[in-house]
Amino acid sequence: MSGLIDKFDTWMAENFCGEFESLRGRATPGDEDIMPELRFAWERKMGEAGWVGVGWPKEHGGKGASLEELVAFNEVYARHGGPGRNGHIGETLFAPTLIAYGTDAQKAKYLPGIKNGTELWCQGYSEPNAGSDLSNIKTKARLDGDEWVVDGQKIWTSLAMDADYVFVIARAEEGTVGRHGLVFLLMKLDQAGIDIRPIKQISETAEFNEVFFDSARCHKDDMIGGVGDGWKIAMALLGFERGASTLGQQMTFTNEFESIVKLAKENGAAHDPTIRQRIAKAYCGLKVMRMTALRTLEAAHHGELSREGYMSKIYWATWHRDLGELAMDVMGPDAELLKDGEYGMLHKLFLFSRSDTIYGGTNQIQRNIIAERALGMPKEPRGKPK
Amino acid sequence: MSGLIDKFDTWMAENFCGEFESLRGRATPGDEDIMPELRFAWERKMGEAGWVGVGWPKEHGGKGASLEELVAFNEVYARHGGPGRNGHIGETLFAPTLIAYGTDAQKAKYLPGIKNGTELWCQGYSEPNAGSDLSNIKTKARLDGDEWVVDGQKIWTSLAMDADYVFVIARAEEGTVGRHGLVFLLMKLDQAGIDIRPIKQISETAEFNEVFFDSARCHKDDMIGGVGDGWKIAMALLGFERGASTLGQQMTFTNEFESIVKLAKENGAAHDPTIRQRIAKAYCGLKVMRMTALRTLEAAHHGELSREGYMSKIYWATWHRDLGELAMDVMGPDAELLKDGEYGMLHKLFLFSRSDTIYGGTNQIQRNIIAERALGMPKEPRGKPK
Amino acid sequence: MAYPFTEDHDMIREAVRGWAQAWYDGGKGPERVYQSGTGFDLEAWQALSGELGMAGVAIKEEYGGAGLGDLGRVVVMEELGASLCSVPFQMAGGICTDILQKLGTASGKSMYLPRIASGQICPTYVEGLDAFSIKESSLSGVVSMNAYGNAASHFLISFQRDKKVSLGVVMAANPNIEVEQQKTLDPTRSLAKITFNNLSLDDVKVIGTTDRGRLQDIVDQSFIALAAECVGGAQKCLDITLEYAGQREQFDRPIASFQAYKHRCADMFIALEEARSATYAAAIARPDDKTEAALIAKVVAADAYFKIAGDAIQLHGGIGFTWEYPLHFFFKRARANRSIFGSTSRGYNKIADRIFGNAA
Amino acid sequence: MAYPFTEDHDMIREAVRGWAQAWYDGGKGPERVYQSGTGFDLEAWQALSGELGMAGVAIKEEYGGAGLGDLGRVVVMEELGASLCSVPFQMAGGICTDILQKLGTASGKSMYLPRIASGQICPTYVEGLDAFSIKESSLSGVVSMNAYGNAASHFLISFQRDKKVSLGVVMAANPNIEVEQQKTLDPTRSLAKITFNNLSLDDVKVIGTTDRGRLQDIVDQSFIALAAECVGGAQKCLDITLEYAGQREQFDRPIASFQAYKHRCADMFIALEEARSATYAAAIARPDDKTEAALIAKVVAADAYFKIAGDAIQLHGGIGFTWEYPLHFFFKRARANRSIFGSTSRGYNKIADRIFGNAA
Repeated sequence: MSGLIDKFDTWMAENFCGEFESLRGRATPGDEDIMPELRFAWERKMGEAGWVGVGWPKEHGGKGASLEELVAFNEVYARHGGPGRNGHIGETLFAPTLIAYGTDAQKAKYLPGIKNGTELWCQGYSEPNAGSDLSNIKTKARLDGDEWVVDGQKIWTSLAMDADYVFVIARAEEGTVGRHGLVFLLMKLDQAGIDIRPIKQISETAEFNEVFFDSARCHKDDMIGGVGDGWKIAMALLGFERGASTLGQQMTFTNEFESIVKLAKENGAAHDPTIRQRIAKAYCGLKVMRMTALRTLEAAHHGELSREGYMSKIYWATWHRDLGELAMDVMGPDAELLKDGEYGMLHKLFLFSRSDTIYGGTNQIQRNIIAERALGMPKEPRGKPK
Repeated sequence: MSGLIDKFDTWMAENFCGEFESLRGRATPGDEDIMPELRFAWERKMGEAGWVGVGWPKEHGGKGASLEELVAFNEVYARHGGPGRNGHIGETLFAPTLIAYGTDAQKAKYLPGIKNGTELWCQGYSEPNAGSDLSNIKTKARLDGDEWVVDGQKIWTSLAMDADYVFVIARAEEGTVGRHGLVFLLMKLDQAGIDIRPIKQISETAEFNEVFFDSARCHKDDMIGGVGDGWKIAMALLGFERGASTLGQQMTFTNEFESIVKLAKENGAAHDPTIRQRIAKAYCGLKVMRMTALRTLEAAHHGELSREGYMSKIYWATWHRDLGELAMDVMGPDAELLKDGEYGMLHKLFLFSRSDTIYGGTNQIQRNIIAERALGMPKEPRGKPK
Repeated sequence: MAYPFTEDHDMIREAVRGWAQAWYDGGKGPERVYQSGTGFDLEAWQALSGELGMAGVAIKEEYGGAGLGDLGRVVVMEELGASLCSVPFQMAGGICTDILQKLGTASGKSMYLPRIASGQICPTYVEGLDAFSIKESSLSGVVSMNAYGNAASHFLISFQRDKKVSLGVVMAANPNIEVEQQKTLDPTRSLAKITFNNLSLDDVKVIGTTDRGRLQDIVDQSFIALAAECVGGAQKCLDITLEYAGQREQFDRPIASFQAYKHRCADMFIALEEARSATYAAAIARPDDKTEAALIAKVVAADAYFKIAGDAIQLHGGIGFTWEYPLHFFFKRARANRSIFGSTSRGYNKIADRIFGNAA
Repeated sequence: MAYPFTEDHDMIREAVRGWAQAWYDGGKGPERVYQSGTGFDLEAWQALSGELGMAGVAIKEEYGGAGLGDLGRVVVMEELGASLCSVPFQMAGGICTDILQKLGTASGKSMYLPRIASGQICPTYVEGLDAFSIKESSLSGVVSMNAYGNAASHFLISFQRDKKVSLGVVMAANPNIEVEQQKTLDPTRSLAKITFNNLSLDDVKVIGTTDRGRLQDIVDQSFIALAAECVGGAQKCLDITLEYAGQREQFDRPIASFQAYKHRCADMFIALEEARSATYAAAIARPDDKTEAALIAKVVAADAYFKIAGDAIQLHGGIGFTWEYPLHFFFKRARANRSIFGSTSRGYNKIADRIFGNAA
């Protein structure tokens, strides 16, 4: 283990304690709307100690950690029971995009807040009538003097209720269709023109939100790239989503898996041969996800987009949904009864994971993408059916 | 049990013996090219005794058996280990179509040969480049005096090597497309213009054939319906395929299932919990198929095409393919070794059942049909993709 | 009138469907039950059992019922399943009715069946063969996850006594019986923990004796009603999905015209009709075959419902997993029906035991 | 050069791929082996081991091999899998090599490894721990389903003696050894029944001793090569399907443009890459993790191959299940790989045992 990882291990042991104890293993998918204030404090603590952005290049304030170190970093975090991070959208999605496409001024303005754990970001992509069709953006942006004025609506915006900023794809050139004429804007959420409404989900929790833009504003310097570059930048960001950000997620998955194994040992489900087979399969999936991420990341490190990267979203989403069903079956006859305590999370896992195969591009859209981009199969005819 | 069924039970006990013993449980899918002469003799024996066409109306030489009686008839046949029938295409597909759409003269000409077990039929539908798209018929028919002259090629024609006649869908009106301009012709196979070539399958057997038509001829009176009626009549025949002909098939399935259960008891696979679950599921499928057939047939009896009828092909085909995989897994480590004797059939079941989900409309086409006809969903756009 | 139903069945289907869908009201019915926190709708039950007279659909006419047997009950349960109506029909009109009709004494039948049929009483069944102990003529024990136990006026209990299985009825409002509603994943069907604390056997009206095997058969056969509920719920999930798919457009086409979407719906349809066939087959099975057919109906229909409800959510995209859209209620019921009265995995094991003659 | 491979691996991949695909020749290679009835192609093996020098790809350089380890072997097996080339690489260059390298004595290694690397000898491994009995210094027993047993020049055997596991090499051409080719479902990989009839232990060159657990680890780790064969075969099935789908038209469109078809291919791709990740992970796993990683690779890759080969047949329609079209050979190999060295079901059980520490 490198010195960096040893240091982080020690730091976690010394700092993830006290008031933060109540966050142990929490804030996982389906549970992300809990204890926001304590989690802000945790983000700041991580940031102050320099543990946000360890994978960023050193010239941008990161530690330039290698891929192996990033993997180990996430494993250490998970082993200590570190909670789901509400800073991860800024740290692992937005920041790498900003580093790749932003101006020096933009980097200077936004990277420090992310690095310090003081400014949280959310992602303004999906729209109510665009569904999985990201090119069908309807939110409009028009230039008014030095400012962009944005009108429209975003939906399924996770953690918007906790965030300070949102990056928004909007249509700047009226009359354009599809991927053309889009802009990628950085907007402060705390302004009169923006209204955030939480969406209550199947799990009774609300980590997703609707975000309404009614003449919301940002300065024209808060656009990454130029008019028409929105699509390219949005896609680059999704590339980062497929990559490094999955490492932390996998650690969450490992913890969930281990919790299920523990329950199976305790309640005797471990003696059920069909349960054992399913647990073995889930375990195989964990290992497959880890290696697929390494293959994708190694290729990305050499500036390539590898074909297997296209499968990561549908693979983890489906695996996680199946894990939720497995969790219920391991609970057995008791699965119907809601519980407090250690295994209370498993119901949330079961329910919330139904959304995994939908948000961020449904499984159906993922299959389209794989067929067309990884396998080079032709697009379908568009337009009205006969 | 009705008197009819009692009589048949007795007759089977007294007649399915002696030389016919070697056919016991044979000539099932994947095994249909065995011992043709002995099977012709068996068809004639069944016919002479009046056991072909028991479900036809009495005025057409049948016994007007009720649905319940037909079910019981097939159960008795299977219980005695009766072999796969090479007369079933004539008896259960063609004859009901002829009765519904044929002229009196046509009925008088063709029904007796079927009923007596002396004339066997096969089905000239699929073509090499039509695939699952039956409306894409390329085989041509032109009227030359009193005769239709047919040129083209059919493929996947089961039992053509054993048959005397083929019913052919051909395009009579040049320039028509799709369902229009088709004729439904009855043709003698033993003529200079027809060449039959067996297709060796994955199972090393050859029950399917290519049938080449090179100025093959039939009299103009041997057309059912008029020019342009071919599609309607072909579809009606497929309706019969979905119905009564499944009863005999299910008995074959039951015998195969029981053979697998027997093997599992003998070789200890019955103690494997995952095998037990799969056998239980297969058993559920058998019961579901029986009830679905009854529902479909009862509706057909009242002149209705019930929605659940659309699922029968894909359901049995998929079930049967899964049964083949189950059979291999029940065999266990030995599955790789080919065997003679009682369980030798299971390898053929495994291999041949891969074709079940393809011939007679692939599973993909079946899902299209269900979506469009049973669920009323819109057709897809046709034509070149962009 | 589709096989195996008769015109009588069609008539009650029409009546129950109209009423139940009005109750459902696009999802407002289940949401109201969720808000109430009771997992049970007393008014709805009074209407169904009283005005519509459906509690006794399977009770013989001599006891004031409609005498429409398993098939009649299937009709009612399909419609209740399609509306998620939170009423204890399956308990009162289902298993309690069957135990009384098939195992009850003449006096037991005439005392309770007419009152069930008229909706005057509403028993649930509490299986205590291994949970109850008897000491000095009083009975103690705890049973968990009793469906609609908080809605019951009476409990029909079974308990072991003198090497026989006794069947008895006791009023729920007894100081020695404690009923505690449990927190459940499915908010529209209540479950309760029922504690019997030195209940005097004098308070129990014995209505019959039987043996374990026979009682288990009746319990297993009551799965037919549960299977029908699954069929009704699954049909509704498919209907909701087809309606949505016809309206919603993506890539300039109704999503219903996408082949992958169509194929997924076709698979839902196949699973649905599979469940329907299994359920109807059990409803018309001869007595000797009924237990096995009911076991099959339960596993096939519960699996189908869970698959279809899950697919329905998936095929709705984002809206499918919101609370506001009613699909999640069906999904939770489907999940509950997989484990109530034993998991589907256990169900397949029981079927396998029958196939192999308990060989393994 | 894609992770985790190096340029050395890319070079051998290119060499083996060209050669193996020429052998495959659109399916004529497997058909020729089928016609021969031997399940084995001696000339091909001579070329691969001799001219191409691939038998020793995983043998250390000091013994005349290429020293490219598990990853090198993965490359070769992928290409052999994609061509169904009937050669005993997996036996000679795989498990026998590993047993010698990891458990062999210095003299055993130097006696046999160079000759394997050069293609002079071709051993298969015969596990006799429970099958062999020893009486008065002679060994008897029968082992069935020995892969390429009819192609072996030597047998590497393991047997129990004096509470230890002995490893030895014996020439196949021994009057006390009978090799009988078995009739198999997969016609392109021979299996043999091997009977040892009072084989004198003097004829057995002992090359090491070990214990059961250690030997089992090596055997399990040899699954990595089998998994790679699955990956190669599955990739070829997908390639064949994509090529066909781009050419074949139905309803006036290439079938590759139908969404349901595309989604099915996407699912094949996912299964393929899943298998690839599991296989590569095992190949680069640390020694302590390798056995578990190999067990995972075997079940994941074998399941994927079987699914993909079956899907490929389905997506070809009628032609897919004809003998003339080569897909059935892949399908049969895929089926065989599911059961060789233990079924996937047993594989999952072994993985579960590790997860639960044999708890159940």
